[in-house]
Amino acid sequence: MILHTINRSPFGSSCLQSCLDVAAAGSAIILIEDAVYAALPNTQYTDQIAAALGKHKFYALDPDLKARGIHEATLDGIESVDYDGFVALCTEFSKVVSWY
Amino acid sequence: MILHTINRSPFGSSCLQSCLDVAAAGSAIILIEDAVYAALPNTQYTDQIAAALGKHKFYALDPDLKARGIHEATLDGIESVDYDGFVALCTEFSKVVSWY
Amino acid sequence: MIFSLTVYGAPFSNQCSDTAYQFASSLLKQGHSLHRVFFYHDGVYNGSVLATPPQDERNIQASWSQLAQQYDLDLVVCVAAGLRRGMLDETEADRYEQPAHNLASGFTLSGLGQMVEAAMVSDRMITFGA
Amino acid sequence: MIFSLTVYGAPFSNQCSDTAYQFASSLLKQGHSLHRVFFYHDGVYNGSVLATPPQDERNIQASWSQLAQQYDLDLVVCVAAGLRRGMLDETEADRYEQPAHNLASGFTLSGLGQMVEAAMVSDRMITFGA
Amino acid sequence: MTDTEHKKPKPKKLLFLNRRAPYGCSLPREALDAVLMASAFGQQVTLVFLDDGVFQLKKKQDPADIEMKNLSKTFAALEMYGVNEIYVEQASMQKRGLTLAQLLIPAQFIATQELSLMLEQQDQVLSF
Amino acid sequence: MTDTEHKKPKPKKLLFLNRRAPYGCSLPREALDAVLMASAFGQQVTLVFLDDGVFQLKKKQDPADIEMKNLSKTFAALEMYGVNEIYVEQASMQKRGLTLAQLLIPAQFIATQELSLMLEQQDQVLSF
Repeated sequence: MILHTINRSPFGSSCLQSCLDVAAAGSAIILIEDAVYAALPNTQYTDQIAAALGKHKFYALDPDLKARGIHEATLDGIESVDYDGFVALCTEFSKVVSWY
Repeated sequence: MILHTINRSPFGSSCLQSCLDVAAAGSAIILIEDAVYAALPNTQYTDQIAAALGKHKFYALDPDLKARGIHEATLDGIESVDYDGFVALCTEFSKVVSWY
Repeated sequence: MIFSLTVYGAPFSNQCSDTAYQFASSLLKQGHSLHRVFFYHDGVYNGSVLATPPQDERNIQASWSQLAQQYDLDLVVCVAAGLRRGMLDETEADRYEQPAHNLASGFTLSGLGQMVEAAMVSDRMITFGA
Repeated sequence: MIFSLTVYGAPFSNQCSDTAYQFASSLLKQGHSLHRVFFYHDGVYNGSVLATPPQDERNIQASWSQLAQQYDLDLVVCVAAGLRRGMLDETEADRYEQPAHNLASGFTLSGLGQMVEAAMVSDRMITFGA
Repeated sequence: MTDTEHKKPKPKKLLFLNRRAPYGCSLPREALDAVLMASAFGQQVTLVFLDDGVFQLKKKQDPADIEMKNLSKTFAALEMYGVNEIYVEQASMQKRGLTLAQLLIPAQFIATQELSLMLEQQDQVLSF
Repeated sequence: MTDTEHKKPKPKKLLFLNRRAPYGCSLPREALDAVLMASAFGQQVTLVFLDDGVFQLKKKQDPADIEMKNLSKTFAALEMYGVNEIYVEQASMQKRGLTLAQLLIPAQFIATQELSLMLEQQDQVLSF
């Protein structure tokens, strides 16, 4: 299965939407850089992400959440990982596809 | 009144949407670079642009339309201008606001 | 009418440098005045004399330098943004003991004050963003 | 496991260079192998030795060069993308009669074949886009 | 009035329109440098945060792990520089689930239509 | 079989995922250079155009007035280089009002779900 990375904010770019459309059930998604804003609760995109949580395992890069001041309250079901965890995920999945 | 410039494709970026939200009635909008794709007929955004044509005068930069092979069929009501026309518009309106 | 332009994108990678250049050429041909072009963010790369595109491709830096000579333009590369990105003139290269400098003729390194001053004295300040 | 990375964004301007660097450091610390980092598009600017950030800020080029020395890395700046953007080593500067060169130690200029080869021999090829 | 004062140009109304999230790209930080400079030049500066730009003012930013400088400190300095006209667009905040209490400096809500009017009243609008 | 052939690594399945419109940014052109190189290296290349990437194949491109090189010519050369696996995502085309007849080279429609499967079957996916 594939690990998808997304690095753009869902509010400004269609990246997340495209990734969600194309990612097969069971593939995982890691939010990095500005894409970590997709992990916020109570936003325009929360319902969509929450729905996708049943189809994909979601991760968010913790250093990016922290930098942006949003690490304390992210959506349930999105797991924080550090750079080591990001690398580990890349080894666990058979391939990495980047959306930017 | 303001002349707004937009240079991003409406399909990938929220630029056009933000500009349409904020631009006052009577202000003009010029589509440049990848934003000229907003001038295409029969797209996801055609209705929205067509509706906005009543509120704003729309222009599209002809060299950018030509480069992308879409100068032959653009939405009615969007006027093509060359770089000289773009400069002229900047003098006719009292201010230029860029969306990118 | 007095124009000033700001350019934020890297040449070749992003079209905004091209558009800004075409816009500048057009306004000058029409007899308007171009007070300053201020290169900021990745726009600073427009001033690299080391840009070496293939012969049959446009050279944006060379086009700017030529336009500057023809119309006596003030092409300013922001010094703070430029230093971070490796855009140096001889003075800055010496000051920071760097092995080379790469700012093309026709461009000058200067501070953000030049951007604010341009906004103050120009009738139209136009941002070419990336 | 054998990794290769591609980096497409300019340093400082876009976070992707930072993320790629942190990712590279982490995978090396974990004992994985990094076959190559290929800098393409605006990523080529990562190799500029002239980058002169303030003392209290990160210097991405210097970080890459240091990592390259520590782990004997292959940091490749695409020569075609680099030439267009003014990234030259001594050989290319001589060839094109340019007044200076700016490629930092630890980086080499080479062709796109290096990107393809990396995709062929690596277990994971990861794009850090801008 | 001295001669020097006579020669001083009238302050201009400059509005900085900030639409980008912090850290992913360096524009927010470069915009802030420009704002401080405009204020130092005695211009009438207005700062507006729209779209992802509102994230620049989120509390509790800590970019130590990504080795960048904290933008928050510079925002805190704005008042000292006499920059008091700071607005966040209301719809942008709502779409992102943000409230004024979550912002690191006092900012005023501005409605989309008010922003339209405000843009018209400026001498120049600088987009970042 | 000669020794040289023994040493040759097996061709890899490389998929190039193109999501950007042409001319506004140089990624499409740089992607194309990489595709030609991968093909020259004897790899199994698949080219997929998704989102604004489908605009790269629009007929009648003429960037003379913006002083850039026409991408169309290089696309026309793909067949000569043996690159035949060229797909445009159907939904992306529809959202943009494009039909296959408007494209400058023969390309096949691919449905979103087929693309999901295709990605899984590759050795590497290179995004542009």
